[in-house]
Amino acid sequence: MVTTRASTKYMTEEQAMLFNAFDPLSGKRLQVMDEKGDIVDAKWMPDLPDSKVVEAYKVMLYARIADTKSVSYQRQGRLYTLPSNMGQEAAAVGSAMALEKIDWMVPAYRELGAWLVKGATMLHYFLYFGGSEEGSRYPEGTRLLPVSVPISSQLCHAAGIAHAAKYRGDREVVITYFGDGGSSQGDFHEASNWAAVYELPVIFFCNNNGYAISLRRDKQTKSKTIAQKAIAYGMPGIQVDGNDFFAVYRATHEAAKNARDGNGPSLIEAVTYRRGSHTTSDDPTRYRSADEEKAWEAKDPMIRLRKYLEKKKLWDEDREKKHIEEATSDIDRQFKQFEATAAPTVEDIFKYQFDEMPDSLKKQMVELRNFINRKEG
Amino acid sequence: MVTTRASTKYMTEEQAMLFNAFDPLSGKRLQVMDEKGDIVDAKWMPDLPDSKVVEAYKVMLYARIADTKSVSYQRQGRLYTLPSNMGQEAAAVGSAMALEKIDWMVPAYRELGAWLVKGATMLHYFLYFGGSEEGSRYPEGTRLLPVSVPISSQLCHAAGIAHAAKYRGDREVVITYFGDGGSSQGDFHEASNWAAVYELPVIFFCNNNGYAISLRRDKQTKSKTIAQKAIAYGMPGIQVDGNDFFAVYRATHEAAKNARDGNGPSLIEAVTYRRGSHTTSDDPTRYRSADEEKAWEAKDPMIRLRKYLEKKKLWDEDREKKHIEEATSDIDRQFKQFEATAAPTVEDIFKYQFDEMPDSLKKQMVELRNFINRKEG
Amino acid sequence: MAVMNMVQAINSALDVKLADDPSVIVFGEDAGLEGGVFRVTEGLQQKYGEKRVFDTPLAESIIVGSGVGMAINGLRPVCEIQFDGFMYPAFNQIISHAARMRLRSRGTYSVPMVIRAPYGGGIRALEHHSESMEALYAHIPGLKVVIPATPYDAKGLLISAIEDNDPVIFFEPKKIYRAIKQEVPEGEYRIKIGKAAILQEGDQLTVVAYGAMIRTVQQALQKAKKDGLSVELIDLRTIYPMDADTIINSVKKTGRLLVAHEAPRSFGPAAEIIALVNEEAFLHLEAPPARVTGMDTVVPLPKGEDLYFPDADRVYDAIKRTIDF
Amino acid sequence: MAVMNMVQAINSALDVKLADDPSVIVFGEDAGLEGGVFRVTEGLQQKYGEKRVFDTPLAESIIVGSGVGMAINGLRPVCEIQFDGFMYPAFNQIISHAARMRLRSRGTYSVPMVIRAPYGGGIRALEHHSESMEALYAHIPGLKVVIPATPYDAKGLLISAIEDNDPVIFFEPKKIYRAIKQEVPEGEYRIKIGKAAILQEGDQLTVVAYGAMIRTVQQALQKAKKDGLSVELIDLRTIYPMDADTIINSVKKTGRLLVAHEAPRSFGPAAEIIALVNEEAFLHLEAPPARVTGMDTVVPLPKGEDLYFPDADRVYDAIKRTIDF
Ligand SMILES: Cc1ncc(C[n+]2csc(CCOP(=O)(O)OP(=O)(O)O)c2C)c(N)n1
Ligand SMILES: Cc1ncc(C[n+]2csc(CCOP(=O)(O)OP(=O)(O)O)c2C)c(N)n1
Ligand SMILES: [Mg+2]
Ligand SMILES: [Mg+2]
Repeated sequence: MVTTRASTKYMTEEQAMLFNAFDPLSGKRLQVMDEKGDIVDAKWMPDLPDSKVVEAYKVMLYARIADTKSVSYQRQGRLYTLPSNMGQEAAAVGSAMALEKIDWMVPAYRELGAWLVKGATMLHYFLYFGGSEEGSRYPEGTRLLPVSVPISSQLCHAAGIAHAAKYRGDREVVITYFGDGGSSQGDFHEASNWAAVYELPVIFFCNNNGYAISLRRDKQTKSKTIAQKAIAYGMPGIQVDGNDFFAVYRATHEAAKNARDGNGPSLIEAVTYRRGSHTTSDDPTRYRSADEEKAWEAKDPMIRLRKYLEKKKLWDEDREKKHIEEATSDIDRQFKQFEATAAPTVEDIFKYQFDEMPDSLKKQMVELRNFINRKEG
Repeated sequence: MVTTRASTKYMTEEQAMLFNAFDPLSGKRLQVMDEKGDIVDAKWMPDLPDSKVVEAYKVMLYARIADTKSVSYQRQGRLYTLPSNMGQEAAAVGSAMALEKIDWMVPAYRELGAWLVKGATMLHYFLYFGGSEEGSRYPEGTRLLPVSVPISSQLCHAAGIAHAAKYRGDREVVITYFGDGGSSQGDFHEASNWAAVYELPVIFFCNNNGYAISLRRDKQTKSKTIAQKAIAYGMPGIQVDGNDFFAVYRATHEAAKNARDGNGPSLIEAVTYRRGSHTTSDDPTRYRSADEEKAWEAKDPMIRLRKYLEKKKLWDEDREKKHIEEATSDIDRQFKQFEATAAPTVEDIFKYQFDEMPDSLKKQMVELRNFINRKEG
Repeated sequence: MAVMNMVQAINSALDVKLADDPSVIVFGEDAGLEGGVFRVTEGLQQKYGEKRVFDTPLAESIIVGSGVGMAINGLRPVCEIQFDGFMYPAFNQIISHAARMRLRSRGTYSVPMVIRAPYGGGIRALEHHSESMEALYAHIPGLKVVIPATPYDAKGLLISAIEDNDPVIFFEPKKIYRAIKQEVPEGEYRIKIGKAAILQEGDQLTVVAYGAMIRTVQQALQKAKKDGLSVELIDLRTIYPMDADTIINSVKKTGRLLVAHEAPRSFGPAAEIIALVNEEAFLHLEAPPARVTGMDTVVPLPKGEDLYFPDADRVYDAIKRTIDF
Repeated sequence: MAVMNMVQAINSALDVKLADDPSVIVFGEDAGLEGGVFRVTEGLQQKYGEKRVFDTPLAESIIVGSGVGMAINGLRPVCEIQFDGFMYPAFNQIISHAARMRLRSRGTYSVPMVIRAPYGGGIRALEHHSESMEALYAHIPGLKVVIPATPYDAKGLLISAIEDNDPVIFFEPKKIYRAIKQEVPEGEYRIKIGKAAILQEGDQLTVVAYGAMIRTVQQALQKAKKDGLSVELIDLRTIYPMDADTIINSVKKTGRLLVAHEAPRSFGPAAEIIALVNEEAFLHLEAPPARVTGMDTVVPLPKGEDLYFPDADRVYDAIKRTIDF
C-alpha cells in the first residue's frame, strides 16, 4: 500500500513497495547482504549477473588501492590535500553502477569509485588533486561534473540538469551526491523542493558517513534519519546500508527507474563510514575513538562483498592478488603520466574564463607575459 | 502516545497529546471553532476568560479597520506600497496573545494584528509604510523586531535570539512569522535545523495564506502540508485552522509552553487566506478567481469570532459600532501625527549606520550639506 | 517601428529569443502566469507555454543554481530575480558556480545564462528595493554585467546577453522602466556587450554614467549647455567587461573626468574608472577626476531617498566644479 | 611576552575576551571540539565549555543569521566561517541584516558581531580556498573589514573588533597563519580599527598593501633598498573604514603611489585608493598610480597559482617602473 506522505502515486507496485516497506519513519533500513557476505533479504536482491558483481568488486578494489596510494602520494608531497573515500566504496560504486550511460552524475568530492564507473580515470583524479584544472576535463559525453567544493551547492545543478532533460523529453536521470553535513545546507532544501515540484528525474544520494569533518551526525540534525527529510518535499526517501553493495544498487536502481518513468526525485540515505581522515589535512583521533573505527572496520564494504563472491566461488586469493597487481600497475602508470604533465602556461590562466577573452583580460595577460619576459630577459 | 518522528520527549502528556493528535501526516487540522462560531472540539478550547476573548476580537477589528484605512491612504498616495493583512487577523492576534511580555516577536511583514498586540502602534506602522525608518523605532523592551523583507531570513534571527535567551537561562520564547512561500527558502531549513539541534525556544509560525504573490501553495511545494516539514528536523509540527482564533491561540500556547519548558522549537502551520491583494501594487484578479475569494470570505476570522461572542452575549451591534468609532478616531489621530512628522535630515541618513561615524562618512555628510548650502545659498 | 518603453522592449527581446531558439527558457518568481511583478514577462507564458515560461518556488539559490544546471545541459536559461535586492540568497551559486564552471572544467561545461533583475533606486519602495550593487558582480571574475539606459539598448543588449556563451547579470533600471518611450524595432538586433556609447560629444569634460543616471546627467547637461560648457557623455552600458578605450580616448581629449552612479561611493564603479584613466591617460588629466554617487550608507526609505540619490543639481554642481578646477 | 604566530595570537585574543566578557561566544563549523580546521580556537571549548565555544551544523546562512539574532539579544557573537570562500551562502544575512539592523531600527537594535574567516591565497589549496574578495564587503554599507598582517596586529585588532558595536568582517591571511612569529603580550591590548600603520618611511613612492601581501612587499623593498630607492610602506590593516589621511599625507610627500593586493584588479581595493588619492592629492601626483594585483580570473588551482599571485619580483618591477616614470 502506498502511504500518503510521499508522492509515490505513479510508481509501479514494486517500486512503491520498496519505498513503503522502508518508510524512514518506521526505523527500517534496507540491507540485503550482511557483514558476513550472506544474503539476508533475498526479496530485495538486485537481479544482476555474477559477472557484474565481480566487476563491481573489481572497481571497488581498484578505488581502494587508488585511494590508499593517493593518500601516501599526498604524504610525500606529490599531491595536494585530498579527501579519502576509504570505506565508502560500496555506496559509490553501487549507486553509479545502477545508472545508464546517458545519465548524469553531479558529484561532491568523495565518490572516487562512482567517478571511475562514470568514466573518469585516475589521471583525471591525479591531475585534479595534483592542482590542475585539467583533471576536470572529462571526455565529451562523460556526463560527469567536476568536483563541487561548496557543500550541497551541486544539488541545484542536478535539479537544473534534470530540468533540461525533462524539458527536452530525454530519458536521462541525474544522480547527485552529498554528505550528512550537506543535509543542513539551504541548497539541499531548495533543490529537493524544486525537483519535487517539477517532478524531475533526480536521485539525491546522501553518503551519511557519520561525520562532517569533526561533527558527529547526531549533532548535525535532530531528525532520526536523513531519509525522513524527504517527507518535507513529498518525495520518497529510503535509508539503506551504505556498505552493502546490493542494497545501494537496488535502491538506486529503483529510484532511477522511478525517475526515468517520470515520477520525479527521491532521496537515498546510505549509512556508511569514512574510514580514513576527512582529508589529508585532518586528524580524526581528535574527534573519534579507535574503538569506533575498529567497529566500522568489521563492516567494511570490501570485506563483505569479497566474502559473498568467495562463497559463490567467483573470487579467491589468487584473483585478488592478480587484480591488485594489475590495478597497481595501471594506477602507477597514470601517476607517472600525471607527474610528466607540463605546468600550466600564462595563457591557461586566462583563456578559459570566458568564451571570448575580453580586452581587459587580454591586457592583463600581455602584462603578465611582459613581466615574465622582463624578468627572464 | 508519543510518536517517534518528533522529539516530543520532554513534553508533558497534554502537550504531546496535541501535537500527536494532530500529526501532520494524519491529514488532521486543529479546529476548535467552526465558521458559524460554534465550538466543535471543546477538548482543545483554550482556557481563556471571556474578557480576553473580547479583547482579542477588539484588536482584530482594530487591525481590520487600520488595514482597510491604510490601503485607501495608499491609494490616495499618502502611504507607500504596503501588504494587507485582511483575513489573517486570527492568526496574527491569536498567536501573539498566546505569548508573554518577555517573549520576542520576529515578524515578516504581514502580521499587523500581532505587532499591535506586541506593543507597536499605528503611528509606527504609518511611519514605516510612509517611508521612514522611524517606524521601526519601537520603545525599549518591546521585543518586536523591524519588518524583515528578504523572505524567511528573519527565521535565522529568531533562532539566534532564542540561542541568547537559552544561553543566559532566561525564560523568554521567540515567535517568528513566515509565509507558505517562505517555506521554500534555504533559511527556513537552516533555521529550523539549528533551533532543533540546540533545542531552542522558537515557534516557527507559518501563515499559509494560499499564495506567494501569484503562486498557489500547491505549486510552491509538493508536500501535502507545511506542517509535515517539521519531521525533517525532528521537531513537532501541527496544522491549524488559521482563521480560528481559538485553534491558533491553543497551538501557540502549547508550543510556547513547550519551548519555555526547554523542549525546543515547533512548527505551526496556520491555514488562512489573504483576502486583500499581496501588496497595494498587486492585482489578484490575475491569478485567482472571484469564486475562490468569495468562498474564503465566508471563512473570515472576524465573522466567526463575532458570532461566537454574540452567541455568548459578549458582543452586539452596538458594541461593534462603538468600537469601530473608537478605533477609527484613534487611527485617524495617529495618521495625522504621522503626516505631521518632520522629514528626515541629512544627519538622519548617516548617523545610524555605525555606532561611531567613521571619517569617510563624516566627509560624505559634510559634502552633502555643503552642496545643499551651495544650492540654497 | 513600434514605440516601446523599457518593459516592452525587454519583453520583446525575450519574445524574439523564445521564438527563435527552443533552448531559451524564462522563469522566476511570478514570472509565468502573471508576467512578473513589473509585467516584463507579460503574455510570454500564454504564448510559449508553461514549459518555456514558468513560475518558480520562492527560492533564489535554486533559481540561479538550477539555471547553472540547465545551461550545462544545453539550455539558455533566462531567470528573473524579482528585485536586485533578492539576489543575495543566490550569491553562492553566482560567484562559486555560474562564474566558474567554464574555467573549472577547462571549457567542457559552460553557463550561457542571463540573470535579469530590476535594479536601482528612485521608485519610493520598501527596504532592499532601491540598491545599486553592480560593483559586487563586476568584481567577480567570470561575470558580465550589463545595465541599459534606454528601451532600444535594453532590447539589443538583452538579445546579445541571451546569445552570450557566458553568464550575464542584466540589471534593469526600474526607475526608468516606463519613463522613456522610444522607437524600437520589433524584430531582432544586437548591441555588443562591452561597448560603451558616446551620447553627446564635448571637449571640456568627460562624464561617464549608466542606467537611470544617464537621464539625470542629461538633465544636468541641459543646464551646462546653457552655461556654454562642452561636455562629453558616455553611457557605459556594460560595467564588465568595461569599454576602457572609449573612456580613455575621451579623457585624452577633454582632460577631465566625472563619474556618476547611484551605488555607494567607496569601492564603487567610479573608483575603477578613475584608476583606469590614471593608468592610461595620466598625463592628460587636468583636474582631479570626480565622483557623484550614492553614500556609503544603506539607501534610506522613501522619505529620505531624495537626499541620498544624486540628482541633476548635484551632477551639475560637480560638472561645474570639475571644469572650474 | 610570549612569542606567537598569528594562529596563537588570534586564539589569545579570543581567550582574553572569553575570559573578560560573558556575552562573548565563539562558534563555527568544527570550531568547538577540534578547535577549528586551522586550530585557531584550539583549547577554548575545553576551557570555557560547550555553551560558549561550540560546533555548528554545516550551514553558513544560519551561522551568520543566528549571530545577528544573538547580537540583538545581548551577546557578542564571534563566528568562524571555515574559509572565506564559504561566506557566500551567508551573504544575504551579511548584506541584508548584519549591515543594516542598526540603521533599520534607528539604533534600537545593533549587531556587535565578528565574522572571522581564513582568507587569501598561497597555501596550494583546493578551489574556493584561495580568493581575496574583501572588496565585496568593503563596498557594502554598514560593515567594517579588517585584515591583519602580523600576529601582534591580529590580536589587537581582533580584540577591538569584538568590542566594536558594529559587525566586523575579520579576514585572517591563512598564508601567514604560521609564517611569522612575534612577541605578543599575553593580556589585553587594542589596535584601533580604521587606522593604518606606516611600516617603513620613504620619500620616493608610497606602497599601500595589507595582509599577506605586506611580507611580499617587504621582500621587494629589500631589493629596492639595495638600489637606493626610498619607499614608504603603509599597512592598511582596515579596508573599511579606510585611513585615507595616512595614505594621502604619504602621497603628498612621495608623489607616487603603488597599491598591491591579491584580489582581482578590476573593481578591487586598489581602485578605491587611487580614486581617493586623486580626489585629495591630485596635484601632488608625479606618476600614474600603479596596481600590482591578482588577475580578473578565478584563482588557478595550485599548479597555476604562482603565475596568478603577485610575488616580490612583480612588486619590485612595479616599484621600479613607477619611480622611473
Ligand atoms: C559551503 C561550505 N562550507 C564549508 C565547507 C568546508 N567543508 C568541506 S567538507 C566539510 C564537511 C562535509 O561533511 P559531509 O557533508 O558530511 O561530507 P563528508 O566530508 O563527510 O563526505 C566542510 C565543512 C565547504 N566545503 N563548503
Ligand atoms: C528573498 C526574497 N525574494 C523575493 C521577495 C519578493 N517577495 C516579497 S513577498 C513575496 C511572496 C511571499 O509569499 P509568502 O511567503 O507566502 O508570504 P505572503 O506574502 O503570502 O504573506 C515575494 C516573492 C522577497 N521579499 N525576498
Ligand atoms: Mg559526512
Ligand atoms: Mg503566502
